[in-house]
Amino acid sequence: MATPDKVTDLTSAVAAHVRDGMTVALEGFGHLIPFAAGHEIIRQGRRDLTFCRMTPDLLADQMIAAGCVSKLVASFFASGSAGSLHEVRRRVENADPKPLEVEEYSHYGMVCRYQAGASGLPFFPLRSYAGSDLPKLNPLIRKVADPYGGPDIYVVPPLRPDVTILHAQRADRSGNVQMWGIVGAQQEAAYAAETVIVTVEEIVEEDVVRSDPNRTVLPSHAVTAVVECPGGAHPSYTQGHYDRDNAFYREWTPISRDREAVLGWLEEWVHGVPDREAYLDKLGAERWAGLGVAPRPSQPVDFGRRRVAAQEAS
Amino acid sequence: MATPDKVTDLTSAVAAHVRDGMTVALEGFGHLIPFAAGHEIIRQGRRDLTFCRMTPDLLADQMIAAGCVSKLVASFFASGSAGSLHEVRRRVENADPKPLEVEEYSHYGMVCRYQAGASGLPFFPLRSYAGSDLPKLNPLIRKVADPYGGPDIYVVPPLRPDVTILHAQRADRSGNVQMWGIVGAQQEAAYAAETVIVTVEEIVEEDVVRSDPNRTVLPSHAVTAVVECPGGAHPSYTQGHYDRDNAFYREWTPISRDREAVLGWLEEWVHGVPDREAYLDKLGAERWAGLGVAPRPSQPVDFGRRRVAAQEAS
Amino acid sequence: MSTPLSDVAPASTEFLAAVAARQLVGKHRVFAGVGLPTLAVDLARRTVNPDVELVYESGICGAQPEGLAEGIADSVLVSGAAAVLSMPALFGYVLQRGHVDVGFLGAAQVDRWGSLNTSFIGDWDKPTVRLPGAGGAAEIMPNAGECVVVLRRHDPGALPAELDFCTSPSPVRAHQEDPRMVPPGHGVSTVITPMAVLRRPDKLGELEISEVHPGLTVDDVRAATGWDIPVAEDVRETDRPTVEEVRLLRDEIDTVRLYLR
Amino acid sequence: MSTPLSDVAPASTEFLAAVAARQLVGKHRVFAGVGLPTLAVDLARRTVNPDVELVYESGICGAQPEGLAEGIADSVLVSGAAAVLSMPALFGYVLQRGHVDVGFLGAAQVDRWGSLNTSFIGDWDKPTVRLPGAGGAAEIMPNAGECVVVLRRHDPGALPAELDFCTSPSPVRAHQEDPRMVPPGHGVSTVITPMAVLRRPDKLGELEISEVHPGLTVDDVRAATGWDIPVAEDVRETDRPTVEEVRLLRDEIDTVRLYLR
Repeated sequence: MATPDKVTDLTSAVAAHVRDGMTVALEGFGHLIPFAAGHEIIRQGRRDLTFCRMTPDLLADQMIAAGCVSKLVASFFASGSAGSLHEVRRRVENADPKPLEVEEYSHYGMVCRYQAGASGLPFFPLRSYAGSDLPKLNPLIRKVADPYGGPDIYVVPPLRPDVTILHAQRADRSGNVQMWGIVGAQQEAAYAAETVIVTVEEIVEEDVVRSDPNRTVLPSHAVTAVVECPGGAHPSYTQGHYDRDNAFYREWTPISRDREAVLGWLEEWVHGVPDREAYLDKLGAERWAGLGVAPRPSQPVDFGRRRVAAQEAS
Repeated sequence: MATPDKVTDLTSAVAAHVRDGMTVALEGFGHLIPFAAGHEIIRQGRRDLTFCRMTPDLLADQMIAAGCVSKLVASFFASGSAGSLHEVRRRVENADPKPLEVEEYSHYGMVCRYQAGASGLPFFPLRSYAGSDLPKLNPLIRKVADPYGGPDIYVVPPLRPDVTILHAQRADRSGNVQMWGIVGAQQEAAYAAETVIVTVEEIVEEDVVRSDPNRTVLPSHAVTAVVECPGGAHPSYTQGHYDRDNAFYREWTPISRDREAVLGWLEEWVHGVPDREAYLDKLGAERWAGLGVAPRPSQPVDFGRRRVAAQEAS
Repeated sequence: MSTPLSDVAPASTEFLAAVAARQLVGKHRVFAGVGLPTLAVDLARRTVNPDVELVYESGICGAQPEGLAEGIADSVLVSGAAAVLSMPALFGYVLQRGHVDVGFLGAAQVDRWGSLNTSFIGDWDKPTVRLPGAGGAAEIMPNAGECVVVLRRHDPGALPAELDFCTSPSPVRAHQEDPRMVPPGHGVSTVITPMAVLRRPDKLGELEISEVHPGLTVDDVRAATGWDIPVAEDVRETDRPTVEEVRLLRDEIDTVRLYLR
Repeated sequence: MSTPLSDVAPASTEFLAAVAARQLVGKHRVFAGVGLPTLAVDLARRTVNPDVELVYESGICGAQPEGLAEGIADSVLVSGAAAVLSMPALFGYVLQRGHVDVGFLGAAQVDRWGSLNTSFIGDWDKPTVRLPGAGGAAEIMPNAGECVVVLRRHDPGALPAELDFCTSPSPVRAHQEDPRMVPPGHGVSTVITPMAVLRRPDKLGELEISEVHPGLTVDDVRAATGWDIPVAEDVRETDRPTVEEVRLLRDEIDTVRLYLR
């Protein structure tokens, strides 16, 4: 059966689908953060993006410092393992070098926004925020009456990114995407979007994916473009492929404190390299090897095959 | 690490957790239907149950005919692959031998009810029912106003079974349950319940489950009791273990048409056997072998292991 | 190229399945039910649309069954599928979010607006016949791009002036309840019966007779319909199945005549 | 049996972690954050509660890490875990449905009712310090059975009469907004500081001084608190960590002194 081939390269995917002024979600909760795609957006000089990410991470620091982002929609404003995002803080505390609009939720608020967006719902209810100042800070957090007589409940509006970008372990050429380890709200963030770009560690044959259909987080109908991009999540990690570069995260804090240092870093590590392959080369084989993991394979399960069909095929 | 052992036998599990008058969900959408558990409920003579199941299937025919059920909460009133459920029809059309209360939704309405129950929400919105007679038939289907200015939207109330019973491929002794193939709304139906009983094809070692944590549909905290019960889904099927007994489903239709025949069948196949093992013996090795499937294993994925930890362990 | 045509009866399963299969030209994703839709979808994949993605309410996407499925939850649809999603994801993210182009539905009754009754014949409280109910049809109708209904009967009972119960409403009924609640989908676009193909070109409009099966007249169809059904300007005779389509249905798709009658 | 006690300073990470670990006696499931909670939970599993199930907002349930986790999304928590759930399932089904007994939280400010500020110091519009924000704390507070807060400071800035911003509200504040919206959880039950252990025995009540760390007096604690904090009837000196607890923290749990300061 012929299937549409969605494989492209990252430069083409970003050029084709990410335009100035768009609402763009780059998701991955501490795991599978699509750094390579974020760097390509910086490299292509996108402007005025509304950047959506539950935990902005230092990827937000980088994209904001690079001037790509005019608004941040998020639920946590620090780097994953502690440490401030100083570019974000400079913008918010001192409008330095210029202001940054922020739309703020809690984690589950963001998850619910993605769920509403993914489901075509006008809102999503959650049992948070009663007594909180968050609804005063963000008037998009509202209340509805319970038609069954219970107390009012807070709701959040759908988040519908123009583009959602994710990283995953593998996909087939038609765009069936499989991931494992922490999967966060990626399925929701993708279904919420108009366009979905997925970078993967490897493009695999269709029969690999089809040997385990429950592992598919995004069927091909939810995916616009697939890019093979090994190491695309560094300095975050890809379960089973390479570990988080914790040293990198620690090194970022002093860089982040000094805007000039951030710009210098971007010049060297983003603009100074054409793509992720060159970035990894520059990082060096030794450092990369240090992030390697020992194998820990899942035990296979049996999906079975109708015996008549199996006999006919043999 | 010591973990609580939740393994018991089916007789004990039903005796301990299923009581007259309870609301009981037995879920599994065409796959993994917990027939063995349903038969044990019949055997123990439970009465006045509110029986919740999206697709009642012939399991509903059997449990209603056996006198266990006073109310049916469902979204489809026929056997999976066509064919009426005549015991249900006799009750509804002619109150024969007595009436059956029915509370009716669509499939997604039931899914949303389980989602609301599983999430502790007072209602769940869905984009169905505008213009339908279903809200007139079932006044629990209501509308709420969209606080963002869109049109009203229909909502359904949470479904919170006293007990949810599921069948799955495997679990460890502490009750981490893994299933694959069609998983339906089982995660939601379980989390919605106060008590969860899971019958499984096999109890496995903890390290089997922990080799693939993404396969776990129910963590142990959501499970009250685990029962090893091979063949527990017959005449429905268990992906990778045995196929659906389609002949049985076809044979049921003429039985279903005749209430005496149904009662005779229950006498022979439910009351006449002490447990599922005896039921399978009675079914016979030949028929059982005919439901076997050829192997089709999933390709393993790698979860990786921190190298320092791996080295320390070796 | 002259393609040999079959002379199977217009009321036969083969005829209906072949007509149904042709509705899938150019469609990406089809929400398929059990029975005739199973045959139609399988035939479409072997003829007019090899790329069509099969989506089932059981959560299966991109099925590539090695055998004929007996039901939408058949293991043969799971083995080798591209994805198996949870039902919240399937109904919420795939269907309600608008990823399904065509839904195949059956019904006991269809009215002029393409509203469906799959719940009751007679009184709701004490029905003559308790039908299967909504299932997923109440979701497919508002959310699929369009719906194709296949009926096994064409008479005023199956196509009445008034439904005994409206399970899955046309956008017309949604509009009557609240104009702002009109769903994204077109509702029923096509009804295939043993006599004719009815189409509803306008999302808020009525069904009209679009094709009449060989050997029948427009008047035959109108007489068998429970309301005064309009006739399309370009009404024509329904194309017969080809000999090859019938062969595929009989010799490759449904060799055990599970759905062929 | 006399257990040798350690003389680590009450303001030390070791002291705080050991006190925090003891809050987990008899608890089934703990929602653990990064930093001090990581140490406390690990220590509890090796001492008072080997069966405690670790749940992380990243979706991990029943983690059995082979090494020290740097963050709640560390791969070491995933490998060998009992389950990894999606975040909708984790926040919706596990947390909001009430399966978490204890949530460990940090905060920049805690008020008398146990409401937390993790958002802003100073004005909301132009803050002196932009703090990390809500994260999952706004969900943990209403939905966990109870919350334990560990503070690195004890002064009127960290324990003020008025929060600069209420990120994660006490049930008391929910009650003020609408008595019917009071959440199922108790809210903050315990605040562990470098000076004392404060407890809030009543779901709608105030914090009180329950334990005072060795070498300090109740008056020291009151003077360092931003409001006139009551003293529990049975106030006592905080139990010191044992030598063994400190050894476990230093030599087995955090050998690289990632969180120990």
